[in-house]
Amino acid sequence: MTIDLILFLILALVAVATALGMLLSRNAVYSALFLVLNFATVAVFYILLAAPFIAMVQVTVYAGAIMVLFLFVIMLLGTDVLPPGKALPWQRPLAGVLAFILAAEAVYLLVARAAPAEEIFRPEAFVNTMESLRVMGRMLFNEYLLPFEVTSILLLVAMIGAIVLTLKEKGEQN
Amino acid sequence: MVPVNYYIILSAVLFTIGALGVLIRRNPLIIFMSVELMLNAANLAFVAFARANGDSNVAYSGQIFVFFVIAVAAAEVAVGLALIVQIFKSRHSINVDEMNSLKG
Amino acid sequence: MPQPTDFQTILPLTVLSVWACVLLLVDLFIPKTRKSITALLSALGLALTLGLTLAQTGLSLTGFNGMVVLDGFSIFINTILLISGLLGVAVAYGYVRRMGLERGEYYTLLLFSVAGMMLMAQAADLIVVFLALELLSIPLYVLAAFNRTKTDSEEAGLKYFLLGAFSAGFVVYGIALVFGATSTTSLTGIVAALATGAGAANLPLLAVGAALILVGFGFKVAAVPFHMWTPDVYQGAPTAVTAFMAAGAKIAGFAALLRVFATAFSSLAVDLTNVLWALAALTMIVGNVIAISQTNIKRLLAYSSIAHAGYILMAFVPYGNREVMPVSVAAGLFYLVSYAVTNFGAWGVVIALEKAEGKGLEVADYAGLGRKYPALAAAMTVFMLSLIGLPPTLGLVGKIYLFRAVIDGGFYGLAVIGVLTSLVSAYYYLRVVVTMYMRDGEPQAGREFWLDATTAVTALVTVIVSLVPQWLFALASESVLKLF
Amino acid sequence: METTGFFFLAPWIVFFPLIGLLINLIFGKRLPEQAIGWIASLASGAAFVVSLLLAYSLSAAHGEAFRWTIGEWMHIGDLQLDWTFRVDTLSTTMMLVVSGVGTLIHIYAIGYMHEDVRFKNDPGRYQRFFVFFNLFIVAMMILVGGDSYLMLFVGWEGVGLCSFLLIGFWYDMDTLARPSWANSNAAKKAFITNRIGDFGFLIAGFLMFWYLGSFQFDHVFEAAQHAPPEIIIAITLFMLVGVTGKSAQIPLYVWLPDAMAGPTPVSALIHAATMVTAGVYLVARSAELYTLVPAAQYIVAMTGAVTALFAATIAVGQYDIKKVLAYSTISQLGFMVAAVGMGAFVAGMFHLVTHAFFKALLFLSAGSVILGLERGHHHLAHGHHAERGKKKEGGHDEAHEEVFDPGDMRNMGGLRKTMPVTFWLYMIGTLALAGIFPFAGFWSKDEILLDASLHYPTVYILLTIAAFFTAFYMGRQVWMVFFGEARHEAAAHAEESKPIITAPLMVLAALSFLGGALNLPFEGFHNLGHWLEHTLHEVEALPLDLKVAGISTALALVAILISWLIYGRNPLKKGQPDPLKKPLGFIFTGMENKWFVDEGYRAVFVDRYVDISRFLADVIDWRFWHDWFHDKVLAGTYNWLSNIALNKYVDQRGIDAFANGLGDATKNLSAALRRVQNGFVRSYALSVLLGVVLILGYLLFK
Amino acid sequence: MEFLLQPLTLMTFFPLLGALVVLFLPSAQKNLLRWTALVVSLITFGISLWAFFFSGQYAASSPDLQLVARYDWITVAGWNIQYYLAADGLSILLVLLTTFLTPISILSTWTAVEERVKDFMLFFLLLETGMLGVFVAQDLFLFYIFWEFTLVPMYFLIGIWGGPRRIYAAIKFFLYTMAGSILMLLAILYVAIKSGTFAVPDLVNQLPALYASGVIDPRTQMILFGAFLAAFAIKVPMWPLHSWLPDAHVEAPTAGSVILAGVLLKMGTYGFLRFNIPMFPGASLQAAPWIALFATIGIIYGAAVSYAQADVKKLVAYSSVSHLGFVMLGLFALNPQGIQGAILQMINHGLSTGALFLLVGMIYEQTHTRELKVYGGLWKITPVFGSIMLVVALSSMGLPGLNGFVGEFAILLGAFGSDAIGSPWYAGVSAAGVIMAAIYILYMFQKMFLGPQGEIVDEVKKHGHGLRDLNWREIITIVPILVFIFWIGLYPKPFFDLMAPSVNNLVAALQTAAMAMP
Repeated sequence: MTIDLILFLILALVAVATALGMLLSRNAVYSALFLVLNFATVAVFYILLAAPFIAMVQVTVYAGAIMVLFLFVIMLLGTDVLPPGKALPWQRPLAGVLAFILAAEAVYLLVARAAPAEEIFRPEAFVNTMESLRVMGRMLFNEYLLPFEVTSILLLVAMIGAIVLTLKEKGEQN
Repeated sequence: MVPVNYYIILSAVLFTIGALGVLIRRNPLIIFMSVELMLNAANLAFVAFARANGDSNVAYSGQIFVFFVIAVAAAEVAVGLALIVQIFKSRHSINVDEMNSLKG
Repeated sequence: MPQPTDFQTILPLTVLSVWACVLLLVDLFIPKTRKSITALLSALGLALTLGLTLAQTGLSLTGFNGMVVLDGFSIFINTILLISGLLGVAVAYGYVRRMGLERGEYYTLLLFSVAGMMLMAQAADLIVVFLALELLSIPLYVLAAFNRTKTDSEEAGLKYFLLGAFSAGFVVYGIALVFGATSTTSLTGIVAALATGAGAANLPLLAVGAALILVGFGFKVAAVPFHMWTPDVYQGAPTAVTAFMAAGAKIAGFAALLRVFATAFSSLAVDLTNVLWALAALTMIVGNVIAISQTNIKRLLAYSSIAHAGYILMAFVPYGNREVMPVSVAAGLFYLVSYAVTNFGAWGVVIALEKAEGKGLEVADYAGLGRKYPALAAAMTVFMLSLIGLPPTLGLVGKIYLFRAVIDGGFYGLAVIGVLTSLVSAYYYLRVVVTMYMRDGEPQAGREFWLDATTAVTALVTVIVSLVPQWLFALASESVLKLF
Repeated sequence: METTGFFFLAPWIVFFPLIGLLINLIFGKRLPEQAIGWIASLASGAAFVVSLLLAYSLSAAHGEAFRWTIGEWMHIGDLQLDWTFRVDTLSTTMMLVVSGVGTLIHIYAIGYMHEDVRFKNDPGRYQRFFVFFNLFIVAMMILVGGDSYLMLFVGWEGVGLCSFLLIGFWYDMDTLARPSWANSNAAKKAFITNRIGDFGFLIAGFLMFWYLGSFQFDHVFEAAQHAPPEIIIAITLFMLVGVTGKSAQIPLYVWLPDAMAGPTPVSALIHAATMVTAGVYLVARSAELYTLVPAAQYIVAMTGAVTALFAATIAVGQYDIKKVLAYSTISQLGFMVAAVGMGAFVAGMFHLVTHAFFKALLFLSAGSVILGLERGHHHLAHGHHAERGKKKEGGHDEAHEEVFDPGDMRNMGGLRKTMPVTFWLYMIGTLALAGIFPFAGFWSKDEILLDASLHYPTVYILLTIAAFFTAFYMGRQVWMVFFGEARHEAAAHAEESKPIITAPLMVLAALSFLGGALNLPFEGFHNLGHWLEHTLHEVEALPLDLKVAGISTALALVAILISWLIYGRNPLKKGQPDPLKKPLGFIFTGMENKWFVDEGYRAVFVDRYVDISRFLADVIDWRFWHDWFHDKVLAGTYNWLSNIALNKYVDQRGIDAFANGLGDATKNLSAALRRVQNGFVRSYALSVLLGVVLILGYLLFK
Repeated sequence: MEFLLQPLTLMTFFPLLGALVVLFLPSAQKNLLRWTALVVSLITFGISLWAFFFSGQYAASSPDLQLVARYDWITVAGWNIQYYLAADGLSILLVLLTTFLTPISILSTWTAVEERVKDFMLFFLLLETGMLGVFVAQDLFLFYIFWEFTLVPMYFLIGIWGGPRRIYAAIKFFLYTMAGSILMLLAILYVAIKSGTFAVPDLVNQLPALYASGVIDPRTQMILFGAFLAAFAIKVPMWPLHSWLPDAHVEAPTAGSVILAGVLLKMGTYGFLRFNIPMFPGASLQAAPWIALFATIGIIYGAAVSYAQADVKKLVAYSSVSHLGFVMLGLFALNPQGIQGAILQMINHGLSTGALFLLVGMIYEQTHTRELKVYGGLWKITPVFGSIMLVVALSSMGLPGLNGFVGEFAILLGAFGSDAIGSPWYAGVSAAGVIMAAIYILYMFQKMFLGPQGEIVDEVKKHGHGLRDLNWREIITIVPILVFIFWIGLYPKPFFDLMAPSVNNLVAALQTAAMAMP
């Protein structure tokens, strides 16, 4: 029972708890906030896993930009709480069962069937140094140039889409 | 030294919760958040796997993948939220259970 | 640094994307009443790209550190995709105006979507596959919801979007597992890893990852049980979009499925074959069976497209078997083409009969078509026959190729399911014909040149190529052989 | 073979009538009645001439059988069938009888039909009658002239067809000219009953081909010599089935009495003189087969004998003048069959010939009687008018007058005075039939009895009793018809027939009187015997046996005496029941009602067949197989996969069939299946997840 | 060009050409359309006669496939599909029957079909091409295409011009036939894969080797046989798969019924003759008793059921079940008498039943009812009609001297002594079917033409002038059939000569197969 392990367990606990909170809280705003917390915890994991850059992106883009956007929309639409619906009574239990089975399968897979390298040894080389950022930057524009460009197009398309969907045209009322 | 498996299992659990959220919530925003949670879980798994492997290139490629996933997520969010807003504008409700005029 | 060959690999793709971006800007200066210019320009772009693609015939390159490849297969697929794109523009041309959706972005998004599909066909790395998947999906989400005045359209958009994102989640997780098992995401890398046995310990991981990726593709090609979005989206989306979606998304999905599984996961065949078997069987059965009860032509065609996904899946079932594989996949591609052509034709007729207020979409509205618009009815009959798989149509040839492949692979049970379900399918396709010829009614068809042209051309192709199918099959099989 | 003689004419026995038939068929509409009749008669007469020439050339060739092929028929593998005519003593005998008697009856019919069509008020059918009549001659000639069993079968069925057509000649009425299905039913009955016989014939043919390797007579007989006897027995017995059908033997005789629905010439030619004797001819023709298997012979003989007696008893109880003759015919055919069964082929053929003479005579005279009454009735009708109009409706108007049956002996009486010629002719026929010395019937019947007495005592006894009955019912008939006084005005006003009708009768009468000369039982007088010997070998020519002859003659006389005591001494009064009714009681009722055999058959076979086919058609094929299984189960399955809306694409009746197919359970299933696609995005996601879980489950725990 | 001039190609596709012409004629010009169709079909008939008798390219004495038109069609990835037309003794008569009946049927529609004449003629000519293709195609793939192709026009003929329940009948006809043929497709593919060719003659030569070498074990052979059987048995239709027949026949327009009974059903029996028996001799020999059993049941059952029908067309339809039972019995007697009889009986049934449907249609045109009970006594009013009907009816009940007898006799004779069937009982029982045939045929004839005048006569009188006898067009339509009825009945030699060589070949092959069997 090492420090890391304890730390991991605590964080894991927090992550799961926040996730569940997101899942269960009736109010959308709370859900969003729980999710922010969850992302934050995950960011910590990234750091533990020696991925500072990702952790940073996680916090800024995810927890920051995206979730804020969510909150905006929630507030804007004022749909934080939906009236209780009675449709699909069997949906919840069924979903629960399926989810449980899925989790069980995953655990079984990972524990019993396929065990990746046991320990994470500690490579001194690139722990949270600027080096790693530089390397990744270089990689992004060499090996991963194409995906990068594609992503840019993707974002462009998304943007167009958003505009197309929301922009009110002249003479169009709804 | 925390075994990678733990991370993967955690991610699996998070993933499942996300999936569950998609299944049981009626608010498209929350459903959407759950999807984000799923992606997030996937990312965690990625980084963990990347870390598990000594080769730094591999490690980096994993992380870069995560980077792309986040970008894509952002793109999806843009479209998704626009869609939801638009729908709210036209029918003043976003309850997905009320969107079943197409069926059968 | 990237080499010129890298760009040569994705030349058509690049051109198309760039063209799309430029078109986006140009469109701003085209007056609202003259959007047909945008349509023509986009068609021009597609045509140009098509030209480039054909010009690449025979090339075999990889670019961007093996992220993308250019080979016979991708060229074959891209050609179909581009043609579908062109047809998509053609059927939309008059439709969007009639429905009052005429906006430049429509075509731009369509171009981007095509670009995504082409990328999917060329992708040689799971990252690219994933990005391509999104690139082709996001425009489709938007297009599905393009008719903002209609709540159905929005509903379709949202459903498509939510479920798409949901399935994308599985894909990503699947990729993650694959990465975990083999420490790489490039298809060749995976093969290598398996060969060296480095990741051999994690075959289960790999299998599960592959399965999750399969889910993603299954969703795109509308395979049971990942199909349920299809009818709703097809019905709700603007018909022109549906027509394009039904063909393009399927082609791209199958292309990726084929490339990924045939190259990277062929060693998993023992496990996945059965999964595919079950998927194919389920898809054929469910699709055809539920289709019987449909009275709305769009839903009917939606289920029929599900069913046909099942037939095409049959061709992939023996993908592990190196002897049968080339032929069977070639059969699959052939069927894909025949389906795409027929599909466009059928949707073309549907578009012709659809009226602004969404009327004319019930099968019953087709009564009397045989008398009033003999040509249109004849065309529709041809398409229905082709979908059933009767002479003299592509559908028959395609089915025969398929069943032969399946029998060749020794999957007699599947073959029997296939023939029986296509017997079931005859029932609901015939109902359309019955209504057209044997019931009296006063249908109203909107006629515009490009639409009629599409219908006519597809009908002719359906019949004529069925008489001389050899060259097409030859192309398909060559393109497949290039894969290995 | 040497082509001297007229053998090359053989096919013309068929072609001449055929030509006549074609002429009448094509130009009949434009020809006058007389012409039609005479063309037909000439055609048949020409056939008779040819037969004579053939017989002549045959005797010149010392009875050497001659075969003349005119064309190939069926050549498949070992099956080699040709259209070949066979001219031998047996066949020529038949040809002569057929064409000879046939021609006479043709001539008779010229007059008879002329009146008949007018009484039935449809002159248009005159032509049709002679077309059919010629057609019959054609078929009959093929039957007797064929060189193989199969060609014989062609004629065999052909005559069956003609009998169908001619029995149903007045297809739209019954014997009393009232609109009804009766006649056509009778025709149908005849054809179908015959077909049952033909079925036996066919089976016999199959056996013959596969075990004796051919249908050609000589080959068959040759092969039969060294074939397993049980096969021969089977063949001969199946043939017997055919015989019972065609020659009206038990159990298939029932059609013949009904056949009297046809015009009298038809009854005379087809149902007395020629067609019904085809069975006898068949057995005689197959002599070489039968002689191989005594067991079969015995069965044949018994069949004939029993039939002879049985039919005779029925004849006693009949009132219709033609019905009596019909049963007498059956009885006489029984004699012949018994004869050929016993192997007394000559006797059989001999009786066949004489019977042809006197039975034709009797029928035709009966016809003349009937016409006489019709004429009488006709006169009355002019007395009280509107008769024509009634006839237009087919003489059907009880309100005006009870329907008059010109064939009912109870309406007759005293015709001796009004129709003298007919009376005398009838007497000759009667005596011949009763077997009174020296009429033809005496000799032929006597020869049969003689053979029977020597070989088959049972048969002998049966036949003798039958002979007794024969004399009795003929006596009864004569007394009832010609003696006493008229029991109906029509009889009182009856008129004698014209010469065209009576002339042929006289010829027949002469033949009936002298016919015996053909084969007298004295040394050197067995002409027919020697003639036939060329074809049917080992013929035993028996001398006259006074004991047998005496007994039979005595019995006949006694019978006639009894009949006089009952019917002659104090004739029947109008409306008085038959005097035998009281003393015999239920027995006579049985005789009257043909021992209820028809009713029995109807109850046991006919109705059952109808029921079965109805059941198969309605219940099994339609309700169960078509409606239930196909429409409900198969189509219904489609439906629980789909929903009711679908049915508007299936026509109305389809809807019912389909909708009924949906039981509640299936309805629920359908509903459930539709509920899956419920439009809720969350449940769609659920199905996706379900798929994932299942696939993973398979991959992990397979 | 030379490709198009081959006799069979020309014959098969000439109607298609005609269809194209019809397509571009104005639909208002009804008579023009009728004449065009008639002339086209007559020319097709002419071509077929020329091809077989006057072109000098067809030697009836040879058992081989002749008039061969053979080109590679689809040869890729181990496929070897050919455009392969040819004819031999097994098919020539059926081809001629088709080309012979088509003009007659078209002639029969002259006044019967008044609406959408254009479509009608179009479909009819297409149908002819399909049927001819089925009979001359020697490549399984090509055959299958023609086979399925015939479905479509017939489906329209029933569905558009049929009776009140036409759509139901059309769909039923379509689905049932397709259900069978689709299984056959699998078998075709299997066989083609195992032997690498689709060409029937090659298959017939190669398959025995495969059987011998065990590549295809007896069980598989039986399954393949069964798959083909499924397709053909439904088409024939063999009892108990006949349920679609009464519906199709009753609802179809006259011309449709004629072609359906005359030709389409023969496609099934021909299939047995051309594919099942030569390709799977072992299985055929094994299955013979069973098929004989079902054929016998069909004969008796069909005869019994048709006797209980109140609807003339239905009666005739069920009689087809009985007649085709005879054909099946003959085919699987697997000896010369049986098979030749069966082939001839196919023709006979085509002529007799075709004629029956024609005649029923002619009277239906006037009375608009098929209920037997309203008829009666018609012979008096329509003598010519009655007499012709009589002849046809007699030929259909197998009266010696008419065509029906020759076929049925040969069949029964063959079946009686067939080693393959192995028992005379089947033939014996079937012979009883001859009696039952007499029963229902005479019943029909009596109810329509004999007996007192039926109410329909006055019924017709009420609306305009009463019943008329056949007019010249109708007589011309029917007389050619009568000619053949007598010809075949009295002098069938020419017909037997046409088929004999090929049949003997087939039988010889079967004997060798029988030797090979354990």
